[in-house]
This record gives sequence, structure tokens and C-alpha cells, in this order.
Amino acid sequence: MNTISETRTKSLLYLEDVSVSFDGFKAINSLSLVVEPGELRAIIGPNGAGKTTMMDIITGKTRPDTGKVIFEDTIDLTKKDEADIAQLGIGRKFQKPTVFESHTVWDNLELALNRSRGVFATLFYTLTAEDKARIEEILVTIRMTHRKDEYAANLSHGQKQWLEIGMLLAQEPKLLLVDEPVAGMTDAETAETAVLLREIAKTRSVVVVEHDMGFIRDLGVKVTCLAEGSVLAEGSIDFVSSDPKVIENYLGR
Amino acid sequence: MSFKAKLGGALLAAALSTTAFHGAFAADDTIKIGVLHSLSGTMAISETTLKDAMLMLVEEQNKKGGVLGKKLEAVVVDPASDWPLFAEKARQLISQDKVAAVFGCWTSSSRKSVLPVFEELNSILFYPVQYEGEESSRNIFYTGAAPNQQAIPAVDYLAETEGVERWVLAGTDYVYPQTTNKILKAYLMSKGVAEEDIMINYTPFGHSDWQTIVSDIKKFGSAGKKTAVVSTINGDANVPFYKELGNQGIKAEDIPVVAFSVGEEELAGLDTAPLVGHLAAWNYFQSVDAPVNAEFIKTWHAYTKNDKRVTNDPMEAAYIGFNAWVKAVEAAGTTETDAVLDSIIGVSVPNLSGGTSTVMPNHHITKPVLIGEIQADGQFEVVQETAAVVGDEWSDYLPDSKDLISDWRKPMECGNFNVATGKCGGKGS
Amino acid sequence: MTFRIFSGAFVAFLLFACAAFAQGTDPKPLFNQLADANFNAAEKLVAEIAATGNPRVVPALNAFSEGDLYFRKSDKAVFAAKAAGSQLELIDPVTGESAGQVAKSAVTKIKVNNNLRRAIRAALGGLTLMSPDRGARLSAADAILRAPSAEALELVEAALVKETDGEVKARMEEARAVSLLSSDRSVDEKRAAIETIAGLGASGLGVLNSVSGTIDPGLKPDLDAAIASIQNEQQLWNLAQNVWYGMSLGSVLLLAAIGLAITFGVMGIINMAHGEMVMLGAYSTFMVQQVIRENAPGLFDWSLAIALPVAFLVTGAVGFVIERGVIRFLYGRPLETLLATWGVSLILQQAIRTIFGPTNQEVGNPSWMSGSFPLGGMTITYNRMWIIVFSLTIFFALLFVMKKTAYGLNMRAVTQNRRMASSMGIRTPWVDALTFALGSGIAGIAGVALSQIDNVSPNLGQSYIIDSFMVVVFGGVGNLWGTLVGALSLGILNKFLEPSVGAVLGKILVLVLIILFIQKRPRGLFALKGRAVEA
Amino acid sequence: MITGFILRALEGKIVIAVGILLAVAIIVPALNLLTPPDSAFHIPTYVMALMGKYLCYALLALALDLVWGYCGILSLGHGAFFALGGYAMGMYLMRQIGSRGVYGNPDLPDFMVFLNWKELPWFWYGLDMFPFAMAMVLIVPGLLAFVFGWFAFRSRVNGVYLSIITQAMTYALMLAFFRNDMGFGGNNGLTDFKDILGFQVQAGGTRAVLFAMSAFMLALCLIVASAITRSKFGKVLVGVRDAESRVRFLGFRVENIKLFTFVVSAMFAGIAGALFVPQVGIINPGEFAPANSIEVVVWTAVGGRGTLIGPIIGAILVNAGKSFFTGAFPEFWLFALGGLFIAVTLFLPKGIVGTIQHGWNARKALKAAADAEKGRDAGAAPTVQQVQAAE
Repeated sequence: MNTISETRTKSLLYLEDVSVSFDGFKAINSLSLVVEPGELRAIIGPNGAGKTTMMDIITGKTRPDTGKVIFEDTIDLTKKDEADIAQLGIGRKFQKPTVFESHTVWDNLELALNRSRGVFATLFYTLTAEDKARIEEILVTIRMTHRKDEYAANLSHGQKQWLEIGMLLAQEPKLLLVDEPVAGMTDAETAETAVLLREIAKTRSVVVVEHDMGFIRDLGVKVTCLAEGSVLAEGSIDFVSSDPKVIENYLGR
Repeated sequence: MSFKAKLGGALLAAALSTTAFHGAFAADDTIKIGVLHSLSGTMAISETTLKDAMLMLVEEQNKKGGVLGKKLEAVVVDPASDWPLFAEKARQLISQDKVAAVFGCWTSSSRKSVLPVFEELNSILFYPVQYEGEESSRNIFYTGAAPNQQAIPAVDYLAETEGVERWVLAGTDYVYPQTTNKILKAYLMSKGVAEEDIMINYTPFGHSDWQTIVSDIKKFGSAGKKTAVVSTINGDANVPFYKELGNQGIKAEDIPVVAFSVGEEELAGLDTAPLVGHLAAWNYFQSVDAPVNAEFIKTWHAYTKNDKRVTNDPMEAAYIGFNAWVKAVEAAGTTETDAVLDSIIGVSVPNLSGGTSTVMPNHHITKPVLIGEIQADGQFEVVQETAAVVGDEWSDYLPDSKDLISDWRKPMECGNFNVATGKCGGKGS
Repeated sequence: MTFRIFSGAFVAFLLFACAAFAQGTDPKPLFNQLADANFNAAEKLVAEIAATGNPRVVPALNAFSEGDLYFRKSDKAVFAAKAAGSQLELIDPVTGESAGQVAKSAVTKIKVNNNLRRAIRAALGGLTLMSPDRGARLSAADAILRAPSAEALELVEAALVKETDGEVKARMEEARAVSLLSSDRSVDEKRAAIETIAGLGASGLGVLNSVSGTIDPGLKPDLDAAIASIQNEQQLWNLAQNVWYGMSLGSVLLLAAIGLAITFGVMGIINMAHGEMVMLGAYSTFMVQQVIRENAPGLFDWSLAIALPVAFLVTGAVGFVIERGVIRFLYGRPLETLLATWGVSLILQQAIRTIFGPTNQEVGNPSWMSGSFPLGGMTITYNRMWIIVFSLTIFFALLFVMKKTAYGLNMRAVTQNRRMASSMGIRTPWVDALTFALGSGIAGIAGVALSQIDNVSPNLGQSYIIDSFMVVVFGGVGNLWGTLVGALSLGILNKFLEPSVGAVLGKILVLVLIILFIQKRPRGLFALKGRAVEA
Repeated sequence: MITGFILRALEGKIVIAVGILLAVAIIVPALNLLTPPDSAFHIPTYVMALMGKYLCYALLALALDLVWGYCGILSLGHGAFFALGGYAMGMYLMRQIGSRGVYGNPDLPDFMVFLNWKELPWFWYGLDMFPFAMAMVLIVPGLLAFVFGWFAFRSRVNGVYLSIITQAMTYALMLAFFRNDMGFGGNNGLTDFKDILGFQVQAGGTRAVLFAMSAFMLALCLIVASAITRSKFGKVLVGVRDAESRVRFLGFRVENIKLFTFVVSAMFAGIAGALFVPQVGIINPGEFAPANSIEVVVWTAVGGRGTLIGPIIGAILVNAGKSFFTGAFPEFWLFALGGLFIAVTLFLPKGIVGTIQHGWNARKALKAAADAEKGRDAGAAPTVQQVQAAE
């Protein structure tokens, strides 16, 4: 109890005793988790461990049955919806890359820019020089400057993943939740993605959910292993992967 | 760009008026008449028969040598049970096809929709269906029954012959039943029927679950007084209504139902054995025993090549309207609207119940009212026939219309003359 | 205009006034007078005929009531008649012997109206009270129950003495009680009669009400109490009746929706042609009945049983063709299936209109679908009852197919994950087509049932399509139980709203409630929850 | 800011369409009024009335395109907004009849008189004033859309469920307006109009002006719709259509976006209804029929959804076809219409305009790709603005 109240004062995201069930099935079972400012955290766990549901809870898509979800020590996320939470500074990348396929890469980024998102503000929005510079900067970061006028539908799978990450950057979040960023990527792309994520984590907190142990190793950060809706083990990758419970539940199978 | 637009507009106009060009070439040796009945959509069920009847009448007339030495040509269009489309098609018939007169419409909505068109373009519409009254147009002839040619005699029959003292007025929720029931309620109360002895009930179009209402009627009928139902239920909903009546064991001897919208055509979809004795009031039944009727039925069966096709009251109304128009055109020597409007008033033509019908100055016609009981073979048996009754467009039982009369002869030429104020309404006060 | 009151009492009065001198007269000349009589005169003649007390006139009076009494044009002799080919066979009204066959044109039908029928019924009641036939006695007692008169009292009492059959006797007791009320018997006897009538329930209410104005003031409290007790009892039955009507309406909705629960609910096709499948089923019934009427009239009571497989196969086949021809190109584009199937529905409607004409077709009710029986204070009609049974049978049969058979498993596998299913060796196109055919076929057999209570016209389907969608959406797409619960609850809700706000407003309110309900539970009553739904 | 918003709308195709519409607005009435009836250039009143009707339908289809084509909300209840706008106009026109009604009652429309209504219901107040009535044309459909959308979008009712409840909405309204007790004339509706703003409704000049107004309003709404769809808001809209949850997680309030679009679209539909009524001379509950709303969906699909121009072309083509078939081959009209639906969904899923545009874009993209191949390093790729212009 003591440690929790201590960390609480300096945490960016703080989950305590969160549970949620669907039709009797407990997807999340008294889960507690703390993410500190500027932290890059990896989360692993077998299928159905509740990784995506946890993200759903943090981003307001699913309401927990019980428990607290606190952002920046004061904001109760369970009372907010997705748009509120996104505006607070939590970005999310889906498991399946989700970009606007009928828009160009440029437009995708323009829409994601952290500007006023009201109906009338968007109706009368015109692209400023500042915004233009910002988009070009992001294009460089995600290495897509030469494809900026391409429709997103025409991008490869890996490029879509990157574009989505770019959109999250444009959103300028304080916390970035990334769900399986390297699924379907080539080894080269995977390595490059690891570099990109580490780069991003310099300025904000990032939580990565991933199956690819090699990738997690590349990241070299603190790892949390989930199983059946609660935390099984937490620590460095070597520590976690040697935990017998983890081996039984996840790695061993 | 403007050239392009002009070209586009002209092309569109040309595409739309192909029928018109076609019409213009044929116009010299024939007289065209329009047939404006829905052939698709919800009203097709009733109106298609009238289209066939009109085509038969035209064919028969042509066999007799046509009109004014010219053949008649029927122009059939389909307003598809869509009321604005009725107005569009009426306009097309009059201004593009240049028809001399139009025979058509079934619902009041469709008539109301085309009325301004006929008045604007000064043409003639013959409307062959019973309706709620409260209308009189210079350009429309109402050959169906007004409420006093159907509803009131039917109620009289029930009260006098069957001793009915308690009334259920059941109808579909639209203007015809609402108005008819208002008139009937005022009429019954003027005859000393107490308000608690009248039950009024409305149902939506196409209502198919009558269990509650039939059992309510049963309850209403158990107050110890002879009870009858006056039904203004619209066509489609009647089949399930009668089925429910039959199944719940309500016999005509206990609670008779008199209907104003149920004719031979509606009964064709029903097993009528449990319904024997329920009544309908019309101006014509197929079973009427008259030589002219037998002849008409024979022609109809021959024309449709189906000796099971029934005839009904709106067909008789169309028959009267058509013959009156032919006679008026021959008297006027032209199909010019104004001349025909002039000559048609007072024209008498045989109706199918063995008498004659006369076109009155109020553009309604005289006809007898027949009360018929449903028979097991789907026909009606006439149990009472009145003398010819003049259609009364402005009901005497509605407070605001009892002072109104209509007379389209010169010099009055007014559809709604107020005898109390001595003014013709509708032309500004 | 004056309201003349003609009632059973008046007829019966005539009957007995004449009884004194008419007993033993020959009824034959009386029958012959009917040839020239108008309705009023005929009514008197019927009373006189009955007063002869000659039981042999019963068949002729029955024939009169059915409209089968004619007079010969040549000599105005009156006969009962029945059809014999294109001719009529004449039957002597008194002796019942055949008097040869004549052409229809040689005779004229003697008209009958409701009053006459009532008079005949009352007359027959008096004549057949002592008939050796139990059924005849029972219906005679019924006739008096329906048209009570003080004058029938003695006849009933005389019959009661001889009656041995328990049920007939009870019915006669009731007939005696209702007749007694309007007689001049003693107050005590009347009080007992009121008690008997109070036990009759709703059907006794009319009699009690009708004497309420004229009754002995001393009996007034008893009468009012009896009326009140019947009304109280009725109130309770009303509740039961509303539930029953609601279930009945619900079963119709269920029938209409159940096929849609497969094509729309399980397969995700917004099948606007669903209503037309119901219509095709109804027309199949019509065709089957036509064939039976012409070739084997004796089988008519079996017509629905024969129509069921026919309708299932016909509409199933049409559904199969639609799936192969149109829908299979549209999987994954649900909103576009709406457009295409709506086009299909227009074509089917117009095709039926072109083939059969726009008017209603007559689909008859087999005898076991007609009529009703009383259950306490309510009337249960056979057709509604069978439809409830039928719809539940279909529902559970379908549930069985979906949950317990290999085909059902395949079907669910395909609709849940097409790629996975096909890689497991399931022939997905075949399963799709069969599933759609199954949904259509079930709509077709629903049409067989609906042909019994509604119009059989090209517009039949249109009147059910919106309601069907409401039911499926309300119950929760993809859940058969939801469709069942949705249909029944909407039916009952509708029937409870109807008496208080009227049928029109009731329907509007139900729609508004559905709209509001969907806001509360965007995926219906029985929604699937969890992650998978969003994917 | 506003000028930027409007200027952005005026892209090539839209300019052409608006130009054509404005030209039609002038030329058709001119040819109708100024040329003698036997001239080859004369456009008969009948044809002008018909074209006026098509233009109203086109506007209705445009309204639907805004929500369906751009926002992915398939409304099966747009006929309701159209009819409500029509009723607002119809009520104004009824009040204009004044004491010229058959019963000479200065306050009550005829149908109220013969059904024994004693006074005007409150919701008829003020509709005798043109500006108020015109405000109602926008406000009533807008308000219904707002209330309906507020609940539906907040509860995230979408896809098929939304379509079905919009259908329930228009069906319930149809039943309600059929009731005589509602005070809207029951199934007969409102008809026999006399004049509008003091001009006779049936007069040639009035008809010409109404026609011109229809074309003009269609052009105006087209510009507004184009401005909306080409703004950043429009891009968000398409985002909602294609990947709603992504828009949500980017921090946009999807329900507000949908609500705004739905309300604007309902208002467009209301305007269309208001222009429709004086030209056809009747408004009745049949306009609420669910089948009518489905037909609007079909026009939009035929023309090509998400293209703005497409629905206009679709509405005009289908209705011209309807006018032709119901006159020439009445029995075949439903076969033709039904066949058209099936053919369009199977063979032209993008609609006429969508298919043409797609083909054109594909060619252009091919060419652009070839260009890019040639000079990628030189930075010769087309600018964003150029690509947008090609959309």
C-alpha cells in the first residue's frame, strides 16, 4: 500500500485493482499497473491475457466494472470518453493498422495534428506555415516524405503501421499506447521500428504490447507480463523470461 | 457553358415529351381521353379494374362508331399510387396528350392532388368513387356516392328494419371515414340516439390484427340493445376484419355490419359463408336484376376473357360518367371543355340498376341507393332499394357546410354558395 | 323516420298468439304464400309455420335460412332446392320428397334478410327443443339463449322435464333463466334466475342489461350486483385476453420475422425481399388450394399441410436463385444488399401482379382453422391458436437445426469466420446459398400461415417488412432467442397500449419505444458483448 | 475565413455544375415564358414543372449524399425531413388561402372546418408569415435531426441499426401524419394552394420563379456541401466513414461531427421539400413512406455516392426514367426500377459518376506514378493541392 501511494504522486498513468468481465468471463482481473513519465514499457502475455482490453480501458473504449484509472495523478479516466482521453494526451495505435485509406499520407497527418478539433474550427481550418512545417517534420521522422501524396490505401502493411505511428506523433501525446507495432513487418522494418519507438520515448511515455520477444529485447526496457487479466511478473526482460510462472503460461507454450 | 446547359435542357425536354409528339400527330382523326388510375403500388388492387373498365367502354363506344364521327383513343398512364405523381400525370395528359377529358382517381388524396391542375388547365375529370363530399369543382364530376347516397340510407335501413339502437362506427383513420362518421353521428343524434350508444373507433391503414377491436364490439353489443357496426374500413383491412368477425362467431343476426367500402371485388378474396347477412350499401351490385346489367356483365366477361371477373359500384359510376360525357359531347357538337360543361348538366343516361341517372348542377348525379346482404357465393342480395337520390356535396349535418350549395349553371356558377350570407365562397370575401 | 323495434320477443309473441288455432294446420299452403310475401309478411308466415308444431318443416326452414328456398315461376309453388349439376333439385318443404329437377331459370329464389333469419332461428328453437337429436336440442337451447322471450319459457320448462342429458339440461336451465326474466313470474323465481345468469359470464350481460330498465324495483339490487360481478370477472379476463391477443400478435410478428432472423440476423444481409418471400408462400398456398379445389375437394382440410412443403420448396428455390444470382457478390457490403434486395422485391411484386392480377386471391380456411371456443370469459379463435402453436414449432425446429446439426454448425462457422471455415474444408458458397434458401423457405411457410389471417395480394409482403426488421433489431441481431422474446414482447406491448390509446397511436408509440430502446441498448435486447463485437 | 471556406468549394467539377444549374435557372424559364408555344425552343410548362420536381429530388439526394456518401450514415428516413420541410411550406400556403377557402373561414383551413375544429392549433401559429415559415422549413427538420441524432450518435447507434431506426422514425411520422387528429389534414394532406407571397401559385411567372429558385437553391446547397466536404472537417467526415474509432482516438468528438452533418443534411432536405410542395401542389403523409426514402438512397447510389455531383445526376436520371416508363410502359416500371437497383449494386457499385471518376483517377495516378518514377529525386511529385484538385 505504502509503495503505491508513493509512486502515485509521480506517475503518469496509474491503474489500481481494475476488473472487467464480459458475459461472466473476466477479461481483466484486479489489474494494477503504474507507468511513469518518460517511461518506455513493454507488455507481453499470451492471447486472451487482457492486453488489448487493458488498452481499451485506458483509452475509454471499455468501462471497467471496478477499480481506478488515474492519469497525471489527478484525472480519473473512467469518467471520460475516447475523445476526451485523446485530447488529454493519450494516443493509441491499434493492433491492425488503422489509417484513413481514402486520404493521402499528408491528409492523414494533417487530421491527426494536435489542433482544435471542434466542428467549426475544422470547417474553417486553413493550413498554416507552422502546421506545414510540423507535418513535414513528422514525415521525416517516419521516413515517408517521398510518399506524402500517396493514398494511404496504396501503402504496404509496414508503411501503414508507420503512418499510424506518425499520426500519433502529430497528436503530440504524453502517453502512447502501441499495440503490436511490428506484426507483419520484415526483420529490417522491425529493427527500424524499435529505433523509432526509442526515439519517440525520449519525449514521452510509451507502452508497447508485443509478442515478438526479439523486438522486446531490442527495446531493452522494463517488461510486464500479463496472464488471465492480471500481472504475472514485472521487471527486465531477462528477469521476466526466467520467471517459472511466465514460462509455464506463455513462453513455454 | 450556357450553350451546353441549353442543349442539355432541350435534350431533356425532348426526351420527356416524346409521348407528346406522338400524340400531336394522331390528334386529328381521334378524340383522346385520359385514364388516370394507379397500376402499381398500394392502390393498384382497386384501380386496375377501373382502367380495364374504361378501356372496355372506349372499345364498345368505338364499335358504335365513336363520338362525333371520330374514334376514341384512351391514353393510359400510371400514377403509381403516388399522389404528387397524379398531379404530374394529369398535367401530362391535359397539356401534352391533349385529352378531351380524364377518367380517374380513386382516393380523395389523388383527387385533391389533381384538382388544381384541372382547374388551371380547364379540363374535365370524372371521378367514379364514393367519397366524403365537402367539395365541388367546376371541372370535376363526382359520379360515385356522396355520404347521403350511401351512409345515411344504410343507417336508416338498419334502424327501421333491424331495430338497431346502438352503433359502432368503425373506420380506417383517414378523411373519408372521419367525415362520414361525423355526419352519421350528427344524423343519429338528431334522431334521438344517445351519445353513449355510439362508439367510434379508428384503425391504421392495412390494419390486420382485429382481435381487440372485434372483442370490444362484442362487449359494446352486450348492453342489451340491438347493436350494429357501420364500417368505413378501407379496402385492404377488410379481409382480416371479416375473418376475425367470422371466427369470433359474430353473426349478422346478432351484430350486423354494414360497410361502405366493401364490394364484390373486396369479397373476392374471402370465404363469405360465415359472413352471410352482413350488409353493404352501394348504388349498384353485380346481382342487380336488370337487362342492362346482364348485358354489361356479359360484355365485361367477354372483354376480360374471364367469366369470374366481378363488376362493382365504381365500375357503374365510371360507366355513367363515360356515357354522360359522350352524350354531352354529342349535344355540344365539340369536346371543348366549356361547351361540354354547359351541355352536360341535366344529361340523363341509363344506369346499371335499371333506372336513369342525371347529372345535376352540383356536378353530382342522381342514383338509387341499394342495401345488399352478403351471400355465400360472394355476391350481394339487394334487400332494399330507394328511389333515386341526388348527391349532396355539402352535408346538411355538418354545421359549417349546411348553408352551402353548389350550382355550376350560369349565372350562379358557384361551387360553394352560402345561402345564409348570399355569397359565393372561395372567390374572396 | 321512426325506429320500429323488431325483436325476438315480438316474433315469439306472434308464434304463440297463433298457436291456439294453428295447431295441426297443414303448413304447405303457408309455405306457398311465401312466394308473394315481402319481408314483414314472410316473418309472420314463418311464425305461423312454426306454430303448426309440425317437426317436418324444420329442414325447409333451415333451407330458407340458408337462402335455399325457391318458388316455381309457373305455379308459385314453394320448394326447398339443392344444386344438382347445372340444374336444381326441388324438394317438397313439408314431405321432404323430391319434386324433380328444373332449370335455374324456372324458379325464383325467395329472399331472406337478417330479420327473417332471426325469426327462423327463434322458430326453430321452439320446434327442436324436444328433438331426439342431442345436437339439435342443444342448438335449440342456444337459440333461445340468444333470443330470450317470456313465451319460450313454457316450452323450455316442458322440455326440461324430459331432458336427461346433463349438458343439454344445463343449457336449457340457462335458457329458462333468461326467458324467465322477461316473463311475469314471481320475484323469487326471478332472483334465482338472475343468479343463474350471473354464472353465465359475459354472454349473460346483455340479458341483464336489457331488463335493467323494466325490472321489479325490489330485484334491482340483485340485478346490479349480478351485473357488477360479471363486470368484475370480465376485468380479470380482460387482462388474460390482452395477454392472449398480445401473444397472438407476437406469434404473427415472430412468423414474419423468423426467416429474417436468419437472412439478416445470421447472414447480415439486409433482406428487403423478405416480405416478398412471405408473399410467395401465401401464393403457393393459394395455388395448392386451387389444385385441390379442382381435383380433390375432399383433401381441402389437408391443404395447409400440403402447402407447407410446397411453399418451403418454392420460396427456398427462389431464395437460392437470388443468393447465387445477386447476393453472393455483395458479402461484406451489407448496406448494398439492401439496395439489391429491394430491387428484387420490386420485381417479385410486379411479377406476381402481372401473373395473378393485383386483386386479393381467396385462400380458404380449413375447418379446423375456423371458429372459436370459449375459455372462461374469453373467446379463443382456432386460427390464432394454431398460428401460435405453429410459430413456436417453427422456432424450436429452427433452433434445433442451428444448434444441434452439423449443417447448423457449418452455417455458424461460415457466418462467423468465412476464411477460417473455408480453410477447414467447408464449402462456404454452398453453405451461404443453403442458408439463404433456408431463411427464404421459412419465410415461405410463414406465408402459408399468414394467408389464413391476412389478404393474399401482391402487397402482402410490404405490410410485414418493417415490422419484421423492428423485431429482429429489437431482439438483437444474430440471436434467435432475441427474435422470439422481441416478437412476443412487442405483440403484448401493442395489445396493452391499444385499448387505452387506440390502434393508430399504439403503433406509433411502439415504434417510438423501439427507437428509444435502441438508444439504451444499441445492439438490441440480447446483444453479444465483448471485444469481438467491435472487430 | 468564410471566403476561404467558400472559395475552397469552387473546384472544377463543382464550378461547371453550378454554372449549368444557374444557366438552367435562367434559360428554362425564359424559354418557357418568352418563346411562343409553337416555337422549336419552347419548353412547355408541363416539362418545366417536371424538371423543377427533379431538381428538388436532386437536392434531396445531395442531402443524403452528405450523410451517406461522406459520413457513412445510411439514413432510411430522409424522406421525413423532406416531408417536414414540405409541410412547413404547405402550412404557409394553406394560411395564405385565408377566407378564399370553400367555407370562407378566414383562420381555419377547410379540412379543419369540416371536421369541426374550433380554433387553430398552436403549431399553426405564425406560419402565415413567410419569413417565419421559411425559418420553420429549416428549423423543424433540423430540430428533428438534432434530437434524433443527439440520442442516436451519443449512444453510438450505427450501421444497420441506425438505418433501421431512421426507417422506424419516418414510418412513425407517416402514421402520425395520417391521423386526422394531428391537425395536418390527415391522408388528404394539404392542397389547393392559392398563392405564395401574393403571387398566384399556378401562374406562369410564379412557376418560372419557383423553378429558378429550385435550380438556384440546388446550386447554393451544392456549393455549401462542397465547401464542407473539402474542408478539414470534410476530411474528418470521410475519416468517420472509413475508420470511426481512429477518428475518436485522435480526439475528435465523432458524435458532434455526425450530428452537425446530419442536421445540415436534414435542412437541405427540408429546403428541397419546401420547394417541391408549391410546384407539385400537394403535400401529404405519403411522402413519409419508408419506400420513398429508400428510393432516394437508390438515386444516390445510381449517381455515385460521395461525389456530390453523382446524386444530382442519379436523381434526375431515375426520375426522368420514372416519368417515361409510367407513361409509356406502365406495367414495366417496377421491373425497370428493380432491375436498375440490382444492376447498379452489382456492376456499378461506385455509381455512374463514381465509376467515371475512378477510371479517370486511376489513369492519372498511373501517369503521376510514371512521372514520379522519372524524377523522384528532383521532387517532381505533384503538390498536395494539385492532388486535391484532382479528387
